[in-house]
Amino acid sequence: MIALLIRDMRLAMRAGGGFGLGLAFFLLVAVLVPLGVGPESATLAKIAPGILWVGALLACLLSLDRLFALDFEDGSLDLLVTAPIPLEGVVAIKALAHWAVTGLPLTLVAPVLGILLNLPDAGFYWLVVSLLLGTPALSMIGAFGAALTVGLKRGGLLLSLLVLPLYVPTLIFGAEVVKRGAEGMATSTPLALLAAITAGASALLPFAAAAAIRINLR
Amino acid sequence: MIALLIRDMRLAMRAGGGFGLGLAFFLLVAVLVPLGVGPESATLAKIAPGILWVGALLACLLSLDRLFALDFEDGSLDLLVTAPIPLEGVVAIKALAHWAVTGLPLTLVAPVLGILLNLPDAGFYWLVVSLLLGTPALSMIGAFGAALTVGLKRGGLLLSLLVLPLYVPTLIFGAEVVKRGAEGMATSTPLALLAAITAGASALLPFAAAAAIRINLR
Amino acid sequence: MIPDLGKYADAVLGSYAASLGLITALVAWSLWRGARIRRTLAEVEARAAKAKEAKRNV
Amino acid sequence: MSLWEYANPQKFMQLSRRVLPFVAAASVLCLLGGLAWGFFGTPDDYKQGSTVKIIYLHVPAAMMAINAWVMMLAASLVWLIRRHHVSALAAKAAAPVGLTFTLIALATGALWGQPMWGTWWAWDPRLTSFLILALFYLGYMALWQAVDDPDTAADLTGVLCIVGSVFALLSRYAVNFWNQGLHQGASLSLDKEENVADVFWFPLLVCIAGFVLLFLTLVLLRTRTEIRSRRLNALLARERMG
Amino acid sequence: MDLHVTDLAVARGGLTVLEGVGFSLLPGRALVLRGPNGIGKTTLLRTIAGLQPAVAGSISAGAEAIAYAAHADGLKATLTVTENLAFWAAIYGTDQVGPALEQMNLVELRDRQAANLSAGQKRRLGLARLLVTGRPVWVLDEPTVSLDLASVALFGDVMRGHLARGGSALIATHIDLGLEADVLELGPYRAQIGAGNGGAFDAAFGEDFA
Amino acid sequence: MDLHVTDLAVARGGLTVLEGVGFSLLPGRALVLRGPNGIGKTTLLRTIAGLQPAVAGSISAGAEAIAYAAHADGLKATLTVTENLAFWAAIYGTDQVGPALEQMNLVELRDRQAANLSAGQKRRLGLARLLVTGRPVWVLDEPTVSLDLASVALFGDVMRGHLARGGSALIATHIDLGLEADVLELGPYRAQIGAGNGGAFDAAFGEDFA
Ligand code: HEM
Ligand SMILES: Nc1ncnc2c1ncn2[C@@H]1O[C@H](COP(=O)(O)OP(=O)(O)OP(=O)(O)O)[C@@H](O)[C@H]1O
Ligand SMILES: Nc1ncnc2c1ncn2[C@@H]1O[C@H](COP(=O)(O)OP(=O)(O)OP(=O)(O)O)[C@@H](O)[C@H]1O
Ligand SMILES: [Mg+2]
Ligand SMILES: [Mg+2]
Repeated sequence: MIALLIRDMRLAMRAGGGFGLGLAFFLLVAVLVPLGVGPESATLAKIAPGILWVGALLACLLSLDRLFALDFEDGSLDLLVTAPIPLEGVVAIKALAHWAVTGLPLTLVAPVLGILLNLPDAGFYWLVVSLLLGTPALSMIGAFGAALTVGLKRGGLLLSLLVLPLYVPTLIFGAEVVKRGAEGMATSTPLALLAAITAGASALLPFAAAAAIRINLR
Repeated sequence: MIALLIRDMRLAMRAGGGFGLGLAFFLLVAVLVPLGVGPESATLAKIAPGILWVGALLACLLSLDRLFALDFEDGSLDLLVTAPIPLEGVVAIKALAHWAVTGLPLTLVAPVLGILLNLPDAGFYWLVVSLLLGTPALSMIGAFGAALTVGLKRGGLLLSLLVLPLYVPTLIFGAEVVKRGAEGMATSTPLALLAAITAGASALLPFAAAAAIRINLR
Repeated sequence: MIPDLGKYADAVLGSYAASLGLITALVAWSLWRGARIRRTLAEVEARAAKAKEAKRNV
Repeated sequence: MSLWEYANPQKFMQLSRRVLPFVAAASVLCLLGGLAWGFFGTPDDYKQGSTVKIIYLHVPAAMMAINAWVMMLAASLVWLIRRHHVSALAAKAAAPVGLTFTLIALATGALWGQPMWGTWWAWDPRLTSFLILALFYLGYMALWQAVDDPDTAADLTGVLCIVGSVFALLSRYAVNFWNQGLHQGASLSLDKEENVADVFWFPLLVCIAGFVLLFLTLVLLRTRTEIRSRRLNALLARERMG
Repeated sequence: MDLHVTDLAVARGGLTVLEGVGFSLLPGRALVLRGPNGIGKTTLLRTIAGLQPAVAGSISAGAEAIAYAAHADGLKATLTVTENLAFWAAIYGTDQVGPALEQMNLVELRDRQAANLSAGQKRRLGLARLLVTGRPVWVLDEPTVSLDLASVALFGDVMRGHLARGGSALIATHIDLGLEADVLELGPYRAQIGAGNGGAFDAAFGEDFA
Repeated sequence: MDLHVTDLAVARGGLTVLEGVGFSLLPGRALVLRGPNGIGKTTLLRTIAGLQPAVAGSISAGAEAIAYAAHADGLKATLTVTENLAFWAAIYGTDQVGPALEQMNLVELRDRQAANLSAGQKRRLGLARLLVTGRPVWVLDEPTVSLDLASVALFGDVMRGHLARGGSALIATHIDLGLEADVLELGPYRAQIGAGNGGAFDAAFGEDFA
């Protein structure tokens, strides 16, 4: 299992592995939105939590279609399914690797983009905390979506359509944490709900995703 | 040439062609942003022009990787290059077909999403006009990006990185038109610039894109 | 005939028009698709029966 | 004879052929009757004026939009557990109907909101969760479309329906939380007891019955089509092989 | 580890392609499956490997005894030969990368990225994976595609070693591997088109109900 | 339309693979290229078709005279047989879909989506495309892959018809097509690794400048 984690992370780091592209996309969204919305800092400060969360979510989403598709295309997925490790474990590990090369870096650079978007000082801490708690759920839910669409030709956009509605609760609670944090209000309720979503998704979705992969392979 | 246009549009409409997915993505962005930013209609009205333009741009972007990649994979691109029509024409036609199945529908549904985002009444007309003028540039610039990345495995995210910076001027002028229009100000300057970008991109980029394809194929 | 709807006539009539339009479209589409599938199935069914017949006679 | 017998496509075709005309007739009767009664036969509300007539479309459509999803969830579970083809196909058949009802609820709501709240759209929790419901319908239908093999498609959409239901509930809760106290006060939450008097209530009941029957009619009709389409595709595949 | 297949029917794309397939594979034996393109060899092997459910019949060996090698090799282009192999060794909990490299003549290429291998070398690496699984029953789908003669001979030696150690192998192939093996012609098991072909599907949708 | 190739050198991935290739192809003649895998047949044909520049040497016929058929068929899975063919006919400004369908025995399949064709049928459709181009010089890369014997014979007839009409053909293949054709062995033209191999690249970076 650890071998799988190492392999997936190594593949992401190697040339063409796509590490960094998610980050770059996040950065681009954070730059484009002020360009579209206009430079008033009060407006930007107000929408910063939401935009940063939406950006993180889209960046996460766009790297998802590689999650199982590459393994499917070169035949590794067949071999992994017949290997002596449970497919649920494979899914969970792959989601974890995805998080480690996407969600975690996003969390770490988010404060920089917070500066770009005039996020109030009090919000930075909560931005990092909420992303740290929430992005694992994004990876796990995304893994489920990727499992549903594995094997479909160019499933990328369909994947977005399936996954984005599932992201709604995570997004709402995540952005809410930052918004409240930035305004100095209590954040414990949304934070707890965010944690609950992550925990629930990590506990249950691997089973659904593994089932979807088995269905898709047969 | 017309045969190519018809073929591309027909392919987009057939099952799995991806028509409609761009629209769905646009809709999703328009829904997600308020969920992240919060429901206050004054804030939403302020950011609506920018968000709608960014959403249209992302929806356009995400359907780009199919533009040449599918033809490359099944070998049609080789055959098109050796066919008795100029490759510049092929690129322009394919960009046109992309616009017809992506940019045009986006323009048509944009007013509905304008309602969702509380766009001021005066802005609707300008939203449609600016998108109508600007989305052809998005398709054309995108075709150039797609030509640069054709043949790369899963070039999708890289394509985004290459193309998004090129989209910046279009985005700025496009959103500016809507913003000014919504506030009842004069829109002629950004509108003229937007038209100039579209005209320039359509006139020059086919050559650059055709060159990129030739380089990628050899 | 139509009751006086006052200043809200647009909203009320618009609602009825939109809803009935959507319902009509859905019903028409369902019927059309149903008829088309039914027709093609009959065709293919006939073809399959003929093929079976031919095989039996050989 | 067990109820599951009707999950056999042939039994289902026979039964539905007999039932369908009656259901269809009843739904037309109830819908036209209820809507005519509501439109022509009820007074204006003292507060909302004639817009109250929209209720006869809005409320039944909103109710059935949710119920259609619940029915799809049930049918998906039946398919995944008992592998009855009819239930998978019924779920597939119901999705566009549910989506249409959702769109009707949204459209009538928007048209109602313009005179009542002065805006077509507000990010009220109820409205927002309906928008999200529409997205779920879209994704579900897109997945059916995208997968070639019908059994695979049924399995995948079944899994999506179950997971989606959980997340739809979560979203509903999240949306409530998100907009709490920030926007829209009492004007939104029109209480039935408070606002809907008997004059409005009886025609509304007839309309609700009409929408339920319409849903049944359409689902039966479309399921029949789906069953035929399954057989059609099987025959074509066989032709290709032989 | 014995593999007994009884009265097996397998389906692809909703249509049964083979039915009534039965054979036994004992330790130390190899069985070659033969049949024209499209008869269902791949489908049969995938079913035996546990990747898809059987329409009817039974397979005695558990999927845990089987090492499956498909048309595709499952190699990662950006990993080196050793990294690719070590990954699968770790997954299967064995530690035989060195011997596997030697037996498939890959020692010189050990630090080469898989992307820079020729098609035949890639295939050799794919077959070396079998050696690190440590599993007794090999289920192979056209293992010698794109191998040249020398490599086919090499693979023959590896296979004989595996059989001598009490392993067994089920191989779908169009060419002669130079192995002493039983042959199963799949022609007679081709499923009849028509009645009963669709299994449970036909029971439900078979009759006319237009 | 004559095709004269003189002293041609072609490169793939920055390395010259063939050099000094020369031949003439006259109307009514077919020339078969032979050589082991990886020697550079595909590269040579792509260069002649105008898809990539030559490292050295000249090709007399303009790319406008050439109809090229690659390993891949360039078919769209969701279009029908007729739609696929009509598209290429429109691109080449000809109108010969009907005869092409007949000659490649595709009439029965005309309304079938390309996705539902077997591999051999797909290949037949790919070859029918040549007939609608109306071009004299056919440049074909392994045209008979996955065709069965009957279809190979059919293709042979089509090819003879093309030659009889004054067309010519340059064919890379491993099998015998049953055509009366000249054969060019590519072995002797394999590029020497070392001095001068990189062409312009070597001229610039070739010397030691450590
Ligand atoms: C796009 C906008 C709207 C949407 C999506 C929407 C959605 C809903 C939903 C989901 C229900 C619950 C149905 C049920 O299950 O009982 C409902 C009920 C209702 N809505 Fe709307 N609504 C919208 C706009 C409006 C507006 C503008 C009004 C009037 C001012 C309104 C008045 C009502 C009333 C009176 C009920 C019945 C209350 C009840 O039975 O609990 N709605 N709507
Ligand atoms: N998705 C599908 N839908 C319908 N039929 C399919 C599908 N995929 C494959 N088939 C058919 O199933 C049959 C069995 O395919 P399979 O791959 O098992 O053949 P095979 O014996 O392995 O052939 P080969 O020797 O070419 O590898 C073929 O006739 C093929 O046309
Ligand atoms: N991207 C690349 N970089 C470096 N070398 C390459 C690249 N692609 C191909 N080659 C090499 O170029 C040579 C010529 O390839 P080409 O495809 O022309 O061979 P071929 O004669 O057509 O072979 P086949 O008979 O298998 O079709 C091969 O030795 C191959 O290894
Ligand atoms: Mg096979
Ligand atoms: Mg070649």
